[in-house]
Amino acid sequence: MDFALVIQTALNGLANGALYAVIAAGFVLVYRATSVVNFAIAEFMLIGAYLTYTMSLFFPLLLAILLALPLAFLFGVLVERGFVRPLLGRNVVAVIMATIGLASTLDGTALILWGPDQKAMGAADVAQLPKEVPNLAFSLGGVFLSSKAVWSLLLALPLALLLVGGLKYSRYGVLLRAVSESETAALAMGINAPRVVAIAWGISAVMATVGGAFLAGAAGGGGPGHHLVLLGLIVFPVAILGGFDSVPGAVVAGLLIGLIEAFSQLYLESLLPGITQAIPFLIVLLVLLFRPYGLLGQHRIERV
Amino acid sequence: DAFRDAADRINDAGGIGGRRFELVVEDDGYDVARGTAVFNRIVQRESPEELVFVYGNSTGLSKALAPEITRLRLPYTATSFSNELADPQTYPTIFVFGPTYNDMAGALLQQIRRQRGRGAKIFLCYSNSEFGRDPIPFIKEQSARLGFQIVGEEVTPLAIADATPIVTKLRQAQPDFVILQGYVLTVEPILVRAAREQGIRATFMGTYYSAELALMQRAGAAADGFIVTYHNAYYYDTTVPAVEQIRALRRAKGRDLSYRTTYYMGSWMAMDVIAEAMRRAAAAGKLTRPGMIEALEGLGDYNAGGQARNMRWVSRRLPFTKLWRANVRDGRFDAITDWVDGSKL
Amino acid sequence: MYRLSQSLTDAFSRRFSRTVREDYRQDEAYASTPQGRFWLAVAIVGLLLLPLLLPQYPMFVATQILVAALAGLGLHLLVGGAGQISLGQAAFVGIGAYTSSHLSGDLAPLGILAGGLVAALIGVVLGIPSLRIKGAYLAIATLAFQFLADYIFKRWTDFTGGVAGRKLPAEGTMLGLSLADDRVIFYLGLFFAIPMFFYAKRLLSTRAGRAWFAVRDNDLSAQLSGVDLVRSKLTAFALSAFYGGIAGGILMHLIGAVTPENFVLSFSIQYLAIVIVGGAGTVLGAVLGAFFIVLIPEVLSVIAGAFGPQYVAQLSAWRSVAFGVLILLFLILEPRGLVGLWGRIRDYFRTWPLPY
Amino acid sequence: MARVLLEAQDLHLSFRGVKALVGVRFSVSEGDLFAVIGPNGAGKTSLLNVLSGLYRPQQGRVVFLGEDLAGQSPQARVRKGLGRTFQNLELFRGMTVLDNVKLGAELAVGGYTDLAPKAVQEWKIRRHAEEVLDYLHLSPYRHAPAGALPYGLQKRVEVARALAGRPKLLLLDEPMAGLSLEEKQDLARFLLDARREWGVTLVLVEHDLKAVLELSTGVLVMSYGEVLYQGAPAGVRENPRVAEAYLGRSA
Amino acid sequence: MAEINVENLKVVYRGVILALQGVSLRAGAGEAIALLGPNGAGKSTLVRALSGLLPQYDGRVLDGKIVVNGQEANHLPALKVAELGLTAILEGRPIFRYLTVLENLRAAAHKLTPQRQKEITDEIFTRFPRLYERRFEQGGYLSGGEQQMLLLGMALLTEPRILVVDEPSLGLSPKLTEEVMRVLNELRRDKGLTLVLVEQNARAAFAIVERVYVMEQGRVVFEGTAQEAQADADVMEFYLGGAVAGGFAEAKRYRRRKRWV
Ligand SMILES: Nc1ncnc2c1ncn2[C@@H]1O[C@H](COP(=O)(O)OP(=O)(O)OP(=O)(O)O)[C@@H](O)[C@H]1O
Ligand SMILES: Nc1ncnc2c1ncn2[C@@H]1O[C@H](COP(=O)(O)OP(=O)(O)OP(=O)(O)O)[C@@H](O)[C@H]1O
Ligand SMILES: [Mg+2]
Ligand SMILES: [Mg+2]
Repeated sequence: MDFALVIQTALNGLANGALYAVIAAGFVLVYRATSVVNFAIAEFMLIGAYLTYTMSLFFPLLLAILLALPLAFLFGVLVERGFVRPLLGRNVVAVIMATIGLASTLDGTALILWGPDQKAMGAADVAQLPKEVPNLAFSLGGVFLSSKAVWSLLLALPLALLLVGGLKYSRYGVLLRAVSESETAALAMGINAPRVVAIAWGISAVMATVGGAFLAGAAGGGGPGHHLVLLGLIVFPVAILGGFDSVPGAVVAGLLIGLIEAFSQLYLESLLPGITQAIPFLIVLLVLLFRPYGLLGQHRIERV
Repeated sequence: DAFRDAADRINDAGGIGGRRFELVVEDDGYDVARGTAVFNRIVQRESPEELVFVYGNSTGLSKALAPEITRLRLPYTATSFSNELADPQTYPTIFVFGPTYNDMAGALLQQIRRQRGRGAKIFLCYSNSEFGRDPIPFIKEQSARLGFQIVGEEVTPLAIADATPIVTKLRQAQPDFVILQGYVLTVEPILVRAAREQGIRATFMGTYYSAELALMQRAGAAADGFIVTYHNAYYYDTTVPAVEQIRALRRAKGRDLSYRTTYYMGSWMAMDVIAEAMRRAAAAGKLTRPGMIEALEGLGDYNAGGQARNMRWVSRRLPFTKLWRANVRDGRFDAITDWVDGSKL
Repeated sequence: MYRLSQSLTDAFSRRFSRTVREDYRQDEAYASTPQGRFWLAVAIVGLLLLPLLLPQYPMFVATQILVAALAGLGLHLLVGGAGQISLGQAAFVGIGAYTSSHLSGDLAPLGILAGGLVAALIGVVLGIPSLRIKGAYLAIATLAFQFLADYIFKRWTDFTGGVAGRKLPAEGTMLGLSLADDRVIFYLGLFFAIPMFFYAKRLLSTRAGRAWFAVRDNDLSAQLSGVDLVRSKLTAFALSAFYGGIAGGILMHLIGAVTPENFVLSFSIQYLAIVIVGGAGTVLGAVLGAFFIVLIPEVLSVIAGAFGPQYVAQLSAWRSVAFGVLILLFLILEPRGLVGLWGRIRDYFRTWPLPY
Repeated sequence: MARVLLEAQDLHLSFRGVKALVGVRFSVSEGDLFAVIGPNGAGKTSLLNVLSGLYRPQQGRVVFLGEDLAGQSPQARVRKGLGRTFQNLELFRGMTVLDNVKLGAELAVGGYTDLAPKAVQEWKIRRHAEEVLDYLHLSPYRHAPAGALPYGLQKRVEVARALAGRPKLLLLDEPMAGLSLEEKQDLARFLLDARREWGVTLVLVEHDLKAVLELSTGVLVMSYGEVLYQGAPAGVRENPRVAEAYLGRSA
Repeated sequence: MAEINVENLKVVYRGVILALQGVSLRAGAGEAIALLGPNGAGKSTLVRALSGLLPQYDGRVLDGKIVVNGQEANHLPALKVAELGLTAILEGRPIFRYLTVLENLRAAAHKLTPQRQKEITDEIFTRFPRLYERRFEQGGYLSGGEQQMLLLGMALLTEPRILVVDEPSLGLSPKLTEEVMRVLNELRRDKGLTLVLVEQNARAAFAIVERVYVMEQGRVVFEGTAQEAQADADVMEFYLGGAVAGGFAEAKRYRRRKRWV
């Protein structure tokens, strides 16, 4: 076995995994705060990426990403206020369906606003070349890491870890979990539940934007297009593997799935074409059968 | 857009045989069931005698519609260059307005033979879809015949997040040529970028759906030298009469004059040809479905304002295409061959 | 004081007991009043006569509605009944379609039935994880199932024809009737659908339904009331898949071909939308929901068509917006769906002018 | 001497260090109204959970009608005639009162294969359910969703659901909590009648000492999982350990 | 000035079920009142209305006034009501089941300084040693009574000036009931807390309150001081188990409740 190849594949898997991790962490955060499975998470990525794209028409790319974040936060809060709040406390089916409806709406809206074809970051016209962040690609003894990979590891991973830390060590963590269980009870204790929830949605949108902009290729040409929605589906396997209600779990699982994908593409794909796409979902079924609470998920309380 | 423009031009020129040319457009969102429904609705609504041509989209839809089309003996084409459709035995009324994927691949292989000759090392990368898989057996078979070596093969989803695993394989395989098939510029830019970043020197090649300027826009400098097949004219190629016609029409209607896609050009071409066939059928007093088929078959050297070589159907397709090389500095594809017949290897 | 309590009790009965019926047998029947029976008969006769009145294309749409209603109804048994969410109904429709595509011609009804049975069998397999997980977890598990099914549809070329799918012979006949005729397919559909609708209604109001509702509301205490959780959940999954499979068989004959695109996630979502929009809780809801969801695109394209072809290009975008907004509106404003809307209108007039 | 219906032999149960049951043993004979009392967290609910099969004891056996119940699922136990109500309401909130009770009634009347509905059987179930509803004065609410009823009525529906299954032994977890005195008396009446008319044996967990002492035929007092006292109700107040752990100064 | 004034309050659920039909009551600053009544009388509804949580139960104030601390609070959202210093302990043991006992307390104490939080938490643990033993357990695994103690502890950590408690003794052993009543009484004495106590255990409640309201069918049917209540024959019979009624075993068969006039 080629050792350098293995290391390189691992690093690239991790880089991609970091993007999955950051998106899934935000997704799980929302689940923790509101018990809502946000089936529109892929559309959050899409909108985030398009916001970044739009900003990049006017500003350098790095700045554009930074400027897109507050907008994304606002977007998350608005979604929460408009569509999630009226449905809190309803049964799971209704809420899941609502986010699916939201996904469909956002999909259509993005299509109408930005058109059907893929965009290139910072290029309004086909004649222009895309803008790019500084090239950080490097190669070391046969191991090569692309610029995009370096940027993902550099930006997304710390962001995900920041969220994990914040939840664990700040007072907000406990409040968030309290609110997630019962808003009524939280309100009765004078906890500002609406605000806690809105912030969680906002953060989730921000994380989806970072993940989305990078997956769409912010750090390496390319740009948002509707295929992003397909890539976004990976969030569900990641969340399940991590334990679904565990933000640290999501981060670990994101990295893990990134690795698995990279190696499967390297070794399995030629034997069973299409398998790399199916593997995450196979993992889901296996996890749910043998370890329903994933890597770090919480056990459900059942007592009478 | 293209359909509307073309229809406007035909009607501005007085319609066909004195009758207005009417375009019925329905959208199916690339969904076969809906497409079938829409088709049925059109057939219902338009009296079938006046409906003389249908333009569909995906291969799947075309197949679902095939029995009905055959029954109605309805001339049909689609934005699919699947080999299967271009078979007059199974689908007697389907025309493919261009080369099939096999022909396109054939043209690429000819180019490889020209550039490298026997012993050329080829890497295949295609999507796990019907569209992606279509010409693969043909390529393998012909490569064996021509003495090329397939040094690697990669099947991917239609969209990928990261091309590094593929590039890694490229590095191991050290191919001279990489043929990409079955993407709509979702994978090509990511792949060539990653490959150039990592110092892969191979020549990348793609077929019709890669032959769009957006390739350069998304891949930047890395796209330079990418070879594609394309069988119509580019919008910037003002030496072609059809382009002039389009520009004139759009200027007259006050429509935006910026770049039009290859899809636009292809659709325009198809409409132009269909209108011409209708004119001839009308002139012969046979503006009916069988009459249409006859007229289409008899178009001969008609070349749609330079957008096609001619209309000499080879089993209901036009196997001619040109090869183009991406030129990032000028932001365009430069033709590197004249018309080549992809079916002749 | 006494009068007051009386009026409170009355308020309860007004809301919850419809009319007080003399005898339990009446209360338990399908349509207990003569009017009810009358309208039911009218509806069935109407359905049977429909193909004689309408031309081909509307019949095509009508059959589509029938298919959607059947698949939606199956899902309704699972979601509205047992409270188990599934995002994999389209996969079952697909299983039914592929299976029945191997038995066409005179054997078409048998093929459809076989499709239902195979789907039911696989439904049981999918039900197994539901014994350990619920709610959101289950939703994701079924999502995974949906993707894996898609993978298999595309890969198992011998059975499914791979990405290219399978095609029925153009000139297929059944008992001398052309299978290309949408009216024939409609009757074929009705042949399955009518009994299945009554059966579903019956089930929901009897033992199986009670057990499902119990599992939905509180599975722990359901066990302690003697409900066999395993059996109850698995039957719900199997039945739901069976309904989906049958729908798939009919759909296959309607289109005349099977390709994987017809069984992707967006269709699963559409079936779920049927349940929601129709109103979780009743069989009628599935029918109304199917009507609604199938007709939205039709109506939209008529509207877009009226504005001219340039709008058609954006139609699919507008369609997803309309679809999404509709679902959201229903969820937010009328959680009980179309059925609830109807009920509310009725209640309003019944209690008008004294709503309290 | 009446037949012994239920026997608990040396039950042990603990959760990550918390001892919920420590060598609990007792037996209940047919016709008894056996009361279990004890301070909060003593393990009373856990005891019922062990009896009805929700918790598996680490040690000990439960014998019901002469048969060892080890390894039997909760629903199997219910079918054998071991009914149960809950401390926190566990009704099927979205179902009507009638359906709740019908579900229980299936146990008594006998069901049918659930995929083949039988009208005759269904009517029998209905009749039986109505009888119980009538008996507990719940008829006016039969079509109301159970979740919308006031707390006290919900408790009564729960009793109705359990009684409709005609259990041989009914485990009641604090059925009187949250009821006013008058309602407690009503409920007591229902329970006593059920015992007399239908021959249901009762195990009652309850904090209302007065009710327990007046109603029960035998009392088990628990604290921290251990049995403090077992015997006639009359002896409860006299026992100093009980007074210390359970009653507080007022005793 | 922590007082509650309710005037002619009417509440409906789901737009049709009239649960309160004109209730008026008053608790002056530092005063304790008890609220009695059979099931469905509307006691919990009143608690929900006071705490601004009716919308969460699909209910709404139809008519009438609630005045808390001189400020009208009919339509104030729950958060604003909480800011007025009113804390409600709701029916149904609404603790956070997935948080540990300590985290539950921490969540409730979100407004306090760590210092203050520690003080009060310590006090709670000395009063309820059982809670201390189970402090790292998730709330959902606690026994019914333990949850009730936790809930009371959480309410204390919000430092309320007005405490509205819905059946605090529900499911508590006699000893703990007594403890809870003592805590409430001491709070009132030491901190001048205004207390609204919904309670079925009339005897325990009467010991610590000044005035008593009895509700029936959404109305107040009796109002008086604790002494007056104990003297009233009906209250005696229905809530205290007075001389009129026998014990449980002899209770008259299905007595229909005598209606208050
Ligand atoms: N599933 C469980 N996991 C962990 N601890 C548990 C579990 N079930 C019960 N316990 C603990 O066991 C002890 C006994 O609980 P149980 O519910 O049996 O008490 P109880 O006697 O019913 O009390 P109460 O009168 O307050 O209802 C409690 O301390 C409780 O926290
Ligand atoms: N969420 C709700 N939806 C509909 N009706 C409700 C709701 N909550 C309470 N009710 C109705 O309001 C009336 C009063 O109920 P409430 O819970 O206030 O009574 P309560 O006095 O607290 O009784 P209990 O002693 O049983 O707790 C009852 O008739 C009840 O059915
Ligand atoms: Mg208990
Ligand atoms: Mg109450």
